[in-house]
Amino acid sequence: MVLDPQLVWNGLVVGSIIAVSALGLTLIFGILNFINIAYGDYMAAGAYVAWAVNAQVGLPLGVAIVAGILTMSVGAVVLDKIVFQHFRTRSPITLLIVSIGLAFIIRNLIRAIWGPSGHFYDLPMEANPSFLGVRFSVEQVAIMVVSILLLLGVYALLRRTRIGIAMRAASDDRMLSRIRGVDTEKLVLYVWLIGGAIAGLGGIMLGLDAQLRPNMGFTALIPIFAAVILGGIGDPKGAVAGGYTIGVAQEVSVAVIPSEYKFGVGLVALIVGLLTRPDGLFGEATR
Amino acid sequence: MLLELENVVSGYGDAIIVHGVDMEMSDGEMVTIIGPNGAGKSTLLKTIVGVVEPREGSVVFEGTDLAGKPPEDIVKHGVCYVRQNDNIFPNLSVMENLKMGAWPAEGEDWFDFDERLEEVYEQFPVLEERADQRAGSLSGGQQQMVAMGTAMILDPDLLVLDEPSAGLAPQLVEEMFEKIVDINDAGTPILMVEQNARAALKRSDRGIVLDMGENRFQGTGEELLDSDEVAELYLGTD
Amino acid sequence: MTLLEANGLRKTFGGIVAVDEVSFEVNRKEIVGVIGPNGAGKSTMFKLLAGFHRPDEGTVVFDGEDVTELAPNERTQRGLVRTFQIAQELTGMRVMDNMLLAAQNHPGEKVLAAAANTGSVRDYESDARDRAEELLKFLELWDLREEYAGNLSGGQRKLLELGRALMADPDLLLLDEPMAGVNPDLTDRLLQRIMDLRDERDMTFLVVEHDIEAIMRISDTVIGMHDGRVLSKGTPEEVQSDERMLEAYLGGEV
Amino acid sequence: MALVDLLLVVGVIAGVYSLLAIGMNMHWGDTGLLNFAHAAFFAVGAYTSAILTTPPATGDLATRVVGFDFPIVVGLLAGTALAGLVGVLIAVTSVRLEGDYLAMVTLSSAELIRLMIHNEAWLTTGAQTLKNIPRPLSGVVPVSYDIFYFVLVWTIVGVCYLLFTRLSHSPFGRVLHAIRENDDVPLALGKNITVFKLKSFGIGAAIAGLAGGLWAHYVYAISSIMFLPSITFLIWAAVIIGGAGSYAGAVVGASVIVFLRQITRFIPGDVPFGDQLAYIRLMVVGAVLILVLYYRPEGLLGDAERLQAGTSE
Amino acid sequence: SGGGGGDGGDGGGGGGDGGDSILVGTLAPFSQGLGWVGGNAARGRDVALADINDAGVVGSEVEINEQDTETTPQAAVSGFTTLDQAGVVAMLGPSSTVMPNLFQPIKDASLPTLSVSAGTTQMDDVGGPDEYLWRTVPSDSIAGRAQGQYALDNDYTKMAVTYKDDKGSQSFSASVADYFTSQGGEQVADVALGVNADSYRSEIQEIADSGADVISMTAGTEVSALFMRNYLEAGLDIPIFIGNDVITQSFIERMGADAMAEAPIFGQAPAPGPAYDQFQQAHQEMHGEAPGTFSAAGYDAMNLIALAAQRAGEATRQAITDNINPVARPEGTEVSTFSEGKEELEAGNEINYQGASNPQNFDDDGDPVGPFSVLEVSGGEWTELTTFSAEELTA
Ligand SMILES: Nc1ncnc2c1ncn2[C@@H]1O[C@H](COP(=O)(O)OP(=O)(O)OP(=O)(O)O)[C@@H](O)[C@H]1O
Ligand SMILES: Nc1ncnc2c1ncn2[C@@H]1O[C@H](COP(=O)(O)OP(=O)(O)OP(=O)(O)O)[C@@H](O)[C@H]1O
Ligand SMILES: [Mg+2]
Ligand SMILES: [Mg+2]
Repeated sequence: MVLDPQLVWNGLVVGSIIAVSALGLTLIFGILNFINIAYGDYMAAGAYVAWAVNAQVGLPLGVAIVAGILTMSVGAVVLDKIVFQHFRTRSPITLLIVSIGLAFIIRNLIRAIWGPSGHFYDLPMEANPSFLGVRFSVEQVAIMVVSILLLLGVYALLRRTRIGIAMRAASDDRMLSRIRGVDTEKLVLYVWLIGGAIAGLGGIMLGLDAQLRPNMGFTALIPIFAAVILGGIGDPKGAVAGGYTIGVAQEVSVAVIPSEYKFGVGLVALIVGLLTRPDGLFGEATR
Repeated sequence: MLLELENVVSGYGDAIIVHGVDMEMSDGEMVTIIGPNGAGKSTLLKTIVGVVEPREGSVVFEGTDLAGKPPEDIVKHGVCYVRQNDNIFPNLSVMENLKMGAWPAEGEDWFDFDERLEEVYEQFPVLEERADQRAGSLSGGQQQMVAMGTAMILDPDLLVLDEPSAGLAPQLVEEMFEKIVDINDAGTPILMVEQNARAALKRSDRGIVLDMGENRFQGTGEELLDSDEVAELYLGTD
Repeated sequence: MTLLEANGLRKTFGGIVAVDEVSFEVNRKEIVGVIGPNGAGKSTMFKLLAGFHRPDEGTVVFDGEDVTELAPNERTQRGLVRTFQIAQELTGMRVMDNMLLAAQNHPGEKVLAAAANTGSVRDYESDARDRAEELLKFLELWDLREEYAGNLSGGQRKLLELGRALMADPDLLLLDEPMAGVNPDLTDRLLQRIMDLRDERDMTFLVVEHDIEAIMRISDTVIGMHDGRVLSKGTPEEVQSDERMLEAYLGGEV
Repeated sequence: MALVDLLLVVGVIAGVYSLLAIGMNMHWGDTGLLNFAHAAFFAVGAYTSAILTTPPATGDLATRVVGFDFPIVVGLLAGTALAGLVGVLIAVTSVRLEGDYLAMVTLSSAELIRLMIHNEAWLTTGAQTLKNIPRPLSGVVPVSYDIFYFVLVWTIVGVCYLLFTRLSHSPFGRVLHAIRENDDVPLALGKNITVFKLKSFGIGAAIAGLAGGLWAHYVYAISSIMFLPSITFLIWAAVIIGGAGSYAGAVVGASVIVFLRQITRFIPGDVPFGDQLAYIRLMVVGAVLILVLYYRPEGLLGDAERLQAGTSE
Repeated sequence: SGGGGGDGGDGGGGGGDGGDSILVGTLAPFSQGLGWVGGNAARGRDVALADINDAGVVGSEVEINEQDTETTPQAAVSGFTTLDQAGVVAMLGPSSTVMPNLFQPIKDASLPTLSVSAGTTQMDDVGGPDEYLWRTVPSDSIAGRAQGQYALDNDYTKMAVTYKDDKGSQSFSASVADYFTSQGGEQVADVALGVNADSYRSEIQEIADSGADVISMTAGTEVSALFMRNYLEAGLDIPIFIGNDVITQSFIERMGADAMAEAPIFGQAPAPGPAYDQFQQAHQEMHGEAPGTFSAAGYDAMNLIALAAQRAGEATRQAITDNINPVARPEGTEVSTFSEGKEELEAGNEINYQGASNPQNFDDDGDPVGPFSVLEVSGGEWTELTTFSAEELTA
């Protein structure tokens, strides 16, 4: 079978969004060591704030995007102070359950404020240009470029900077890193700032390419987690590679299997990947 | 007085482990704490470095009361600590572990990481060989060396060691004690807990025997070694 | 006579050769000490013997049977039991339960028997408790029997680790640095106990230990390792006076 | 209908969720396995029993060609067994994975199973509802049917509670606990940890399957959207709120969650923001969950001491 | 658009507190998958309620107890039981998703129920007074014919059918396809749309590759919006039919009126009932927005319940059940609001309620049959192209 280039392109776009979101998640996951179910709802919140600024207040999309990202960056820190901080010494599974509670609250708050039905950003609705037989939109190109830049930036942050090393150290053993003099609370703050911003960005990308729904982030979670796990927890380059793998696999599969099993493809990719490469695509999982 | 503990009481949850310990250390001294398993030695050290918060009493270091301060602050006062178990970051490379040791000082102009690194490598050449290996995959003794190296890299004002010789080959035990003595001679005061009691006491200025969370005996290293009572109760047959 | 046989064991990690061409035999009722510098490959060899690593080359023969392909638990069931160098306590289980866990062939570990709580389960359990009590008293952990293992001090954990292994009633016990961090007084009594177990219960021991005095005192045979290889093997006196060993390990002084 | 009838219906739901939580507690509380496939086991039990006890579907959109009309007992037993088997199958591939990885694989497997149920219409009626599921002894019981079913479900909960508590305190449970704490240790002590994990997974999944069967035969009709991952999350919340490791806690946790959701149904519509009532209800549920965990770290009936062991430094 | 239920204090209400008031339940999805349905229906209901409470039903006020099904059967069962326990005399609301779980409980509780959104063909042979069950929206099996017929009339022969991968949409698509192929058309693709997907581009590609000359797409508002966005992006010139869920003003606004007008997009929806214009105006006044999908059905259901009670002279479950068909079916004076109906009834006349969504002439299974329209967007509004009468569709 010849790969349809359009399907591959579609997959790359979906993959980019998964990859960016997975990057933020793997960062938070890496240091805080728990599965943050509310992450998807952070994404949604970022997307909705940007939408409100764009469509309701009427500011240009660029401004709206920045506003959405900043809000979630700060928002993630605030939520940490209000909620997660009080559970710092608890087991990861308790934190997971707490995040389920938080996810419930955020998602329904979004519904209460912006209603249950979906929205689009204020973009013209028209046929996309095509290049060599592949249709693409400007937003899609931007999404791909940003996702690659972000990967490089985060990778450099973790491997090259001392903050990055400290983040990984703290995820290994929080008390020991305090003994070494690391103010882990400050570290956690940075991680939320960065992770929250990336979540917001991921949500906005999703909204740009698809649509805003109150549960848009929650339903994106499974492929995002799959990407994180497939890439190896705590390995940013793995998360990105995992994101692309799952995105492309999902979209390309439509040509060969019934589309209702599209979601299943990513999951199967994950399961197979895990069973054959338990330390992630690059074998650099921190756990 | 460099370090002054007064009536320190601490423990975990409902259990009080250290029942009012008084202790003093002057600058430049090397002090060894010995005692049976479960006596509260590690707990006392943890209390000094802020890992466990004292319930009562004061821990005055260079004139500042450290009681109640978190460990990340205490290390900035120059107190470096090597704990008994789990004393490395297993998923970081050896080099990254060493970098973590230098955390509070990195970027300070008085601190030269490369120079300190040289000194650590000199003492533990295997660390240089294995600089990029995941620390968790090192042998038990190698891990202990990483931990020591990490604590030494800061050139601390007080080095607190919980059983530094545990798991080291005899040759290295000797070298380790020699190194500790060297560090001490170069002016760094050392407070350590050791089960290798004779070797440690032999080299220490003073020794303290801790039992059931209280200090039972204090004295110079020789005094303790010579005491029949201490020998019988804590040192075993020779 | 021969209980354990290592034939040409080799194990590498990436480029690091941790164990190389290691062959030796351990006789029944023998205490074999293993010494060697840090990183010599002692623990790795232990893991090969206990089945926690698969060798790249070589075989392990226990009690006449080639056990190289067997999983750790299968070796334990045959009487080959190990301890961990870094104590692996079961944090959230009480000291007593840590001990009882080690009982072998417990009928109550079958779901149906456990659900029915049959008489044989109860009998077996109470016998196990009696044995655990005796061991805990000896190790001075009896008062802590209802304590969670995570709350023990470093040395107490090592003792529990040892107690658990003894509880499994092994034919051959592999001890990885059992004395590290145990106070000298207790160390003496542990050593005595090991010798008693050999004499009275016909147990065999393979002990890695850096406490050279202890090793020399209890071992019938000593194996000296260096760089993954067996450098020297013989009576304690022979190994102690082996030039290469002196240089590599003992640092000239003892 | 009197309040007591409402309580009976809610009680039946609480009983079914309690069974789910009991199964989950064996996985997590006893064995430390992060199972996120519970909704799938629930679904397998429900669908198996439903397919076995109904005739093939007829009428429009009736794509289901499989159906047996067997007695309900057969359905329940088969559902229990098949759910256990599916549990073991999922576990075979993945129990050697650790923590979060296991969580993801099980969550993914559960979604795959749900996708299959949703799309293999010949077997399950697919996206359409599988309806007309019979109720056991319907029309025969002398008391109100809800009383009968309430007693039936809670008797089963009671039996399972006793059985699982006994298992947990038995030598079998001891090995599971050891696996939970550090699986190298039981391995070194001669336990075949893979087999123990499979047993734990299978037994817990089987109970979830039984819960599925009981649920299917109570609600007349089932469809794939009843088995979303949110059920799994809810059961996790129940186990954690009740106190991991405690079977009484699992039952209490499940009941608390079910009743909490029910109570929020009584929030009158004319409160401020009544327009947003549906959302506020769910927000309240989320907030209560967080608060319970904050004020009772070990859960309502969990063992605080165990939770603290070795962590106070 | 806003969220849920009642306005001005007339919505909601605790259980069974009024000796004087008549308690009517609303059990609908207010959250999760079909969360948008409940709000729309409740707003329509409240328009009827204002008129009903002005006039009074058998001398009392109607109060509403609203319960959320969360679009899942689990929650629907406890919501239903909550309403039953609260003592409601009738209930409106539930969607296809949860209906089969409620058939028996409704019968057991003898609680007359009018679904306002369940088009599923699984309900075709259930309903009527013996089962205490009606619906105020027509069955998909009838609706599907309108679409199929229009396509055939315009000489389309190869149809790609695509639908949201859930029960309701699948049911609708199946009836379109069945009719289309039974009349000689060919179905060239059958593409399910995953419910929470973030792109349907690959599915559209698949449809384009199938050689279809017409597409029938049925999905709720969310999936439809994204699908249509991807359809517009792709610049296909294959005409497309979209379902009645999205034949609303807000959908046009969301997609952009120009884009909707330029592309070959056809809508298909029940032709508005005789009272639609009047309802629409009242809705606009009360809520400041145009009615959404199922709002008119909610309005009709509320009116029918109140009229049935009025005709019976008492507001009990059985009395309402026995009087729904008499007030809804032909014979009698045609009325389109509660107050009109009450007047006629008090004058001793029989009535025939003519609804806003539909004439509401129930068949023996409690299903309404009515005309369907095919529409397209022009001038920023849905404009009727043709209408098939009830007779044509049931022939
Ligand atoms: N999993 C692993 N991955 C990579 N290298 C390893 C691994 N395990 C052991 N090694 C290396 O193999 C060598 C032998 O290690 P081993 O643990 O057997 O030493 P040892 O003799 O027990 O030392 P010690 O007395 O310090 O415990 C060491 O250099 C160690 O770094
Ligand atoms: N985290 C903890 N929680 C509760 N109790 C603890 C904890 N850590 C230690 N203990 C208890 O405190 C007592 C003293 O422990 P500590 O670690 O200070 O002993 P130690 O003197 O260092 O012994 P060792 O030489 O064996 O390391 C022990 O009885 C131990 O059981
Ligand atoms: Mg200690
Ligand atoms: Mg070793």
